[in-house]
Amino acid sequence: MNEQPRRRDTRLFPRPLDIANGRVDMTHGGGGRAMAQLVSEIFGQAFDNEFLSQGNDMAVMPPADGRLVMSTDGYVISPLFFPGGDIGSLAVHGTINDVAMSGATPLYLSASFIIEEGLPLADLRRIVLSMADASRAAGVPIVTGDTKVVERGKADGVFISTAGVGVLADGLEIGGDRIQEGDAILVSGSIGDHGIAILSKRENLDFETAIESDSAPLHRMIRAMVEAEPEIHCLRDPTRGGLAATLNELANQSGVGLVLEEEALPIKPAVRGACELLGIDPLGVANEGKLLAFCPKDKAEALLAVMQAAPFGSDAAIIGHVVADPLKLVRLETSFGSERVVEWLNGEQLPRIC
Amino acid sequence: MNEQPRRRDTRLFPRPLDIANGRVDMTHGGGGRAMAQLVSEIFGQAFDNEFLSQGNDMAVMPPADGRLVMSTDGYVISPLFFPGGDIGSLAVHGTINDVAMSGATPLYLSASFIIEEGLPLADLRRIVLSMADASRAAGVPIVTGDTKVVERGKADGVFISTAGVGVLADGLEIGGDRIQEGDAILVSGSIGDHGIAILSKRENLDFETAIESDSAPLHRMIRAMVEAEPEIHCLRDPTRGGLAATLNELANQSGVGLVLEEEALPIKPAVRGACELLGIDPLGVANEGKLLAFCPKDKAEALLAVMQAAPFGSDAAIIGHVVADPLKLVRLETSFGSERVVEWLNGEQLPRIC
Amino acid sequence: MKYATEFRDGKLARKIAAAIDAECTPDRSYTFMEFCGGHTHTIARYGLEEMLPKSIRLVHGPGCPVCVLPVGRVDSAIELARDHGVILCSYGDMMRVPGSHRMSLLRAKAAGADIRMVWSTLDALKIARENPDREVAFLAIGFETTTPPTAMALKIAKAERLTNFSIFCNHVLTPAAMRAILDGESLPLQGIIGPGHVSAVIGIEPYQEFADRGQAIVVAGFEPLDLLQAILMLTRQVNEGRPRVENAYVRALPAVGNPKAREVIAETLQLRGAFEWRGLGRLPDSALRVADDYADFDAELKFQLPYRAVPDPKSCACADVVRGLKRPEQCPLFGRTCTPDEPIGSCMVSSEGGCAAHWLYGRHRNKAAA
Amino acid sequence: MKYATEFRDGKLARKIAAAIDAECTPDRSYTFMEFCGGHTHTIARYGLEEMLPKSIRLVHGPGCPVCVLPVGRVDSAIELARDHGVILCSYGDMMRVPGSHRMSLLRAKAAGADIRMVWSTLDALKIARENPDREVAFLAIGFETTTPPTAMALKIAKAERLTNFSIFCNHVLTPAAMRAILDGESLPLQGIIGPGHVSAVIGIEPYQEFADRGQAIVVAGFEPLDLLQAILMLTRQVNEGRPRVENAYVRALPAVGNPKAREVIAETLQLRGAFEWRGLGRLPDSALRVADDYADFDAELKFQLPYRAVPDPKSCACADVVRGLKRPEQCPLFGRTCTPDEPIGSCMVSSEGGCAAHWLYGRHRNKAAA
Amino acid sequence: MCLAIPAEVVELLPDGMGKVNIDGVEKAVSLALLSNIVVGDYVLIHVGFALSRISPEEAKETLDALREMGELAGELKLAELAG
Amino acid sequence: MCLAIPAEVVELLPDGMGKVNIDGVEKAVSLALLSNIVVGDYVLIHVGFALSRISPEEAKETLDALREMGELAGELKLAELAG
Ligand code: SF4
Ligand code: SF4
Ligand SMILES: [Mg+2]
Ligand SMILES: [Mg+2]
Ligand SMILES: [Mg+2]
Ligand SMILES: [Mg+2]
Ligand SMILES: [Mg+2]
Ligand SMILES: [Mg+2]
Ligand SMILES: [Mg+2]
Ligand SMILES: [Mg+2]
Ligand SMILES: [Mg+2]
Ligand SMILES: [Mg+2]
Repeated sequence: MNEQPRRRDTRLFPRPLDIANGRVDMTHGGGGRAMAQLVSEIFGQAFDNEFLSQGNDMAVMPPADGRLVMSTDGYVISPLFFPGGDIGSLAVHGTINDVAMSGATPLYLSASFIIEEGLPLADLRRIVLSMADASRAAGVPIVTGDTKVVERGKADGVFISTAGVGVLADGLEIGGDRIQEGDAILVSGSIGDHGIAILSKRENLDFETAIESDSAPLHRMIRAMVEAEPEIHCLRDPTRGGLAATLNELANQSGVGLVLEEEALPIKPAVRGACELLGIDPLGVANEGKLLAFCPKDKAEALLAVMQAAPFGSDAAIIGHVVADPLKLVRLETSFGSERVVEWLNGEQLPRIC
Repeated sequence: MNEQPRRRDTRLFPRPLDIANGRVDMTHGGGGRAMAQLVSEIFGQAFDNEFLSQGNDMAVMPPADGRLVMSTDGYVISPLFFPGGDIGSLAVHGTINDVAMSGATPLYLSASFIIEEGLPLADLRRIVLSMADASRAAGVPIVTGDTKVVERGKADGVFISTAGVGVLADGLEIGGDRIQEGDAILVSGSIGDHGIAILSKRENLDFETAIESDSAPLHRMIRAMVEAEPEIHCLRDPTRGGLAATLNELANQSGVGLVLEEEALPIKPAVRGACELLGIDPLGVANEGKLLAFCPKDKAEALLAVMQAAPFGSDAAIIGHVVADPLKLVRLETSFGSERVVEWLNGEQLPRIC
Repeated sequence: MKYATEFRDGKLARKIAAAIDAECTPDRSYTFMEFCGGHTHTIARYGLEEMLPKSIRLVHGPGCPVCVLPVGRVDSAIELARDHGVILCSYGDMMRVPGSHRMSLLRAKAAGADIRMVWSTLDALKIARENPDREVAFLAIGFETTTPPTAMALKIAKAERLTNFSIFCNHVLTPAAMRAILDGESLPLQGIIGPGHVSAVIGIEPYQEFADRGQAIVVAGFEPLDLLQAILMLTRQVNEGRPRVENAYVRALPAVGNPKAREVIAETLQLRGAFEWRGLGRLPDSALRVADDYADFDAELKFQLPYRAVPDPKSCACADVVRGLKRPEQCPLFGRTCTPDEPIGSCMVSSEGGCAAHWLYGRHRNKAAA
Repeated sequence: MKYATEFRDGKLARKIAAAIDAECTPDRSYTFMEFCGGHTHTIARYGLEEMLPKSIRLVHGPGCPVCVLPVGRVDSAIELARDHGVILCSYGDMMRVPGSHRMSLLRAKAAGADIRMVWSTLDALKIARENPDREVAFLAIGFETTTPPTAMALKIAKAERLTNFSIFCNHVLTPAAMRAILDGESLPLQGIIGPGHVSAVIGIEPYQEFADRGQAIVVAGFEPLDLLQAILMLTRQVNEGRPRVENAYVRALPAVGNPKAREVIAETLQLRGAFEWRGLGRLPDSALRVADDYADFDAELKFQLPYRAVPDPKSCACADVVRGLKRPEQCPLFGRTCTPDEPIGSCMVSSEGGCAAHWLYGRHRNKAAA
Repeated sequence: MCLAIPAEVVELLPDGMGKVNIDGVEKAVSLALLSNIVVGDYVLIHVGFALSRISPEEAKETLDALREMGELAGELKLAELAG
Repeated sequence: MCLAIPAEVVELLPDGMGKVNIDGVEKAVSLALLSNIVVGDYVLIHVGFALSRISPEEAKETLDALREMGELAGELKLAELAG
């Protein structure tokens, strides 16, 4: 997609795209009329907004008041459609969340599509409509985009890279290096749902569960949080590598130790069950609609109440606290009464036999 | 790459990456320590700048004065390294150019990497260093990024999606829908170089030529142009699909006819020769360091002089003019003395036998 | 490009056109068929028709290999690629040609078939060598010019014992098509522009039979001056009332053609009993198949590809366009549902096809006129 | 999770630990080997050692299939995947195990080998069915527990005549390893915790020989209460001076094990003459290979994989760790160059390996102490 | 070694397979190594195969015994502390 | 049909191949269908094979003839206009 989000011009495009039976082929990426039609009839119609409609390779938006915030993520998920979402909504939520984790208000998204030849047009449209819905529901428009098509066997259906721009109000200083000894650690809801929903659909692994991906935009929760409590030290979404990777990263970034209480961790029984089946640790499983928050211990209860009242935050919990630790370890106080290190292993957890 | 552009912490990463012999494997995308090391030792060290060093999933930059401009492109080029550039420098130049084509000053870039398992670490580093050089030479830092790794056979070495943010001064209104009858058409240099340089390295097509990709950042030329002539109506870079696709797109967007003079088109003899060999039209071949400009005819000579004095503009030329045409055709007045339509075909031009 | 650019001199072309004009007898009309799609392309691209006097009329012939291949053969190629697990190697020209149900090689590839575009049969052989575990088939199309490279590939494959390589042979013969045109609906032809690159292989002698039937024949090269020269020579032949075979492409074309190339063809390929052409129907002795000695390399035998005749798409006038009976813009689909992006007929695919050439190079003239 | 969660009751565990304490005779020390890596994992994860009285000392045994596989066998697996064009199916556990030159299956995959992680031999069979043109080999590792699924795969492959499927068999036998430990450097062992899931196949009878040699043996499940129960029972046996084989895992473990599983093993696999173990050297009758009747499915024969002994990495103490002679933190590489991200020895790979378990669950205790 | 977990058999499938449930997660596994398994049984699952049947009675007996022992131990400890 | 272009042979390669040059672009093609090609010859290239040798003399003669004819025609035209 780049440039032409117009209604079908029957002189330019004599026949509509055959969405029911058609597939993306190499001409759809060639920069010619076939591509213009794909862009117009799939992307333009779905995303339709005043900025994209400028029809240029870039979008011009009004001046923004405040510090600029920018983030990007690539989405390469397989399967493309999964319980609770699809690659399209995920690509919108993920980048909105990354921008918002600074405390900023996300304003605009860009989307770069890399499509494998052969993708059914119907799948592409379903993904794009889902992105459009997600973007509209979040109030963050997709203002510019790009489409590339690569040959079969050189991608995996479709990859989407989104970038997001936001604006950050004065007075907010939120970051992974600002966590302090004595902070409380909060999580906005149950963990591991996204990763388990995805694994359940993986070939050669497929199991049945009612667990759905938690993919969700968290910027409204964050707005409520920073308004209620500007002294939040850090926000981060525990995506790839789950809590284990994210917390270790943060412990290193801020030079502190983190202590979690297993009893306090919201984990759904089926997520636990699937983890036992696969021999993996729920703390290492990805989330896509959760955030970790760090704030002074005495503000934690108030912040928790704000989170629980916000969209996607009803199961929020205080799950631990920050300590001084030259080793910068993340520890878990188990329900059993013991303590263990939460390691920061390769997040691509795989079924183990032992 | 997301978060941690630090020097190697020997406690975190006991051994440095084996760049000479190593390859990207699935653990480098898993969100764990292996990924953090890849990000730190390859991306962080190369891109090093104050914004990326914040080490968060997003970057916070100072407020920007003026309208915001945003653009994105995905880069999927094969081969990754080609005469005159590589996918890394291309990904920097391309998005800088798309932002600049609005008349804006590009400020920041984001970069999303999708890497195929097995990519030699040495290749990745070479690409990243080239991006870093390109970004530094252009004065547009890469402030945030992301890395994903997919299995062998699910990508093609590496794909890079960059997004760019810029700021647009008041008074400039440049766009594909603003071209007017009577405008002159200018191009900033010889056409088809990039596409021919790439084709010359394609498997089963390989031929030898001294032609190199023209990949280059054009924002400084554009700044000089808009300062000298704020009445420029449109700027666009004729990338995929070449002049043929870009001019047809613009003719449709502005509802005008465009007339080119073959004699005036700067095309290198070897580009012509390669096109004859392959049976393709140089007008349909991609460029990565050229722009088309449209301005009132009486300003054209002055603008041309500015372009010719600017970096990458020495071969700039006036190549045609804009006419009223309800059919919105692009026509070429041939050197032979005839006139033909320049079609807007699928840009993926391929060798023909007839 | 030496030996090409000099023959694209527009000023000189106008002078030759004037000479042709001077040559034309008033009140007489000269109808010539440019047999070859390459000539169609040159005429359209350089706007030669507009340069010529009104009394000279050029009609397109069937010399576009993509255009004359019937739908059934396209279907077989798609079947070969899709249902037999082969790597199908094809010249780029065939990729968009529509078969039945708007399927094409391009779309079959998108749907999972392993189709590779090649520039030469040598590249197809290379793919076969590099994929010893896969069957590799080459989709051979074209007139006599394109046949020697196919024949060479067969020779090489046999010499190297490349057991995973085969040819789906669709090579057709120029004289057979010319004969069919002259035997068919009476077009008031006075002369034929012969395809220079075909004669580079077969020489000019095979056209004597048409001269004997009263047609002026001039074999021409592919630059605009070549064509104008040929038209001038044809005009003179007509004026003189002495139809014969002449060579207007002497720089590249010895009268005997290329005997070495004909030898390779004779060794590896042989005449088919009959072959269906789009527009011309089944013509006897009009095409080649893989020779019996090379039967192991014949994809039609190896993969048992039966030929099934399939009617042209509804309303498609390709059959008339390739015979010169209709001009592209007389087809009801032209520019409406049939465009080079989404071709319905084969004449809209290759830029040698009458319809594509007219779309690309002549459309603005019609529209301006309309 | 029913039948698991109940046995993770920390309060009850402390009470059992108190009961063990009460059972211990003052001034006497009790050294028990937890043979099984699964037990090592549970002990480390739940911090059981800290809960137990000082007089009880637990030492790791060799019961981690990944840890005892010698480098030469890892090299053969890599060779199979890389040099023979096969699809190598492996449990996830093996992916990071270092072979020679710091190569691993994970890195071989990155370098182009086709390696697929599977959860079950049934998945490997499925891959073989879906890829009839490719050779599919399954890298079988594990003790007796993991053997029946391999044996079943052989039976199914033979019944389905899956000629493209084979097994690279590295199954090893628990009693042989125990015998080697007791025959080796004298560890002052008073008792052994037997692996419950092995006995689910072989029953508890095979351990009688060790009781006869004076070792207390209690076969245990894998939850913390299971282990504490076993330790309590061992302590009592020692106190009573009456070593015998007891079953502390009666809910899942009939004393006879699983005769049906043993039948399938007996049909499809047979004893090797000798097999090299990391740390224990070549042990007679200590491992299984594919039975002669199933020789067509034996990857070692099919791909001629000769076994080459390769020394452990320099300074690596794995050989001592698997025999209980060294604790992980006594290895000079532990936590320096050898970590779970970049393991040098095999004990750092699986979370059952003594080193990985200590890294994951016990490290903070050392460091805090240091 | 040999990660194995208890799961409830919820459905018998053709070819010696059965569907088992672990806290809401269902997965098809092979029951071919066991005899006479019925829906409702708990089995121990290892790499896709059920290896043994779990006895609810034995499980209960073990737990009861452990709890009893725990209480005794608790008393013992208290006694020690007091002493 | 049959796109073919003139190219200069710049190097003879093994196996009947030759390197040709088109305005600075070099490509290996088969010369196996021709005899006695030497470096400096121009040949007509079609799908990777040289099909015929171009005669510089004939090319020059043709062009000369065309130019002559063109001048005559020019004069003719002028005569017509004048007449
Ligand atoms: S316009 Fe299309 S359908 Fe009609 S004759 Fe031409 S190619 Fe055939
Ligand atoms: S630390 Fe590493 S090398 Fe040392 S014994 Fe453990 S696994 Fe082996
Ligand atoms: Mg990001
Ligand atoms: Mg993110
Ligand atoms: Mg773009
Ligand atoms: Mg794929
Ligand atoms: Mg994030
Ligand atoms: Mg763009
Ligand atoms: Mg662009
Ligand atoms: Mg990221
Ligand atoms: Mg690839
Ligand atoms: Mg652009």
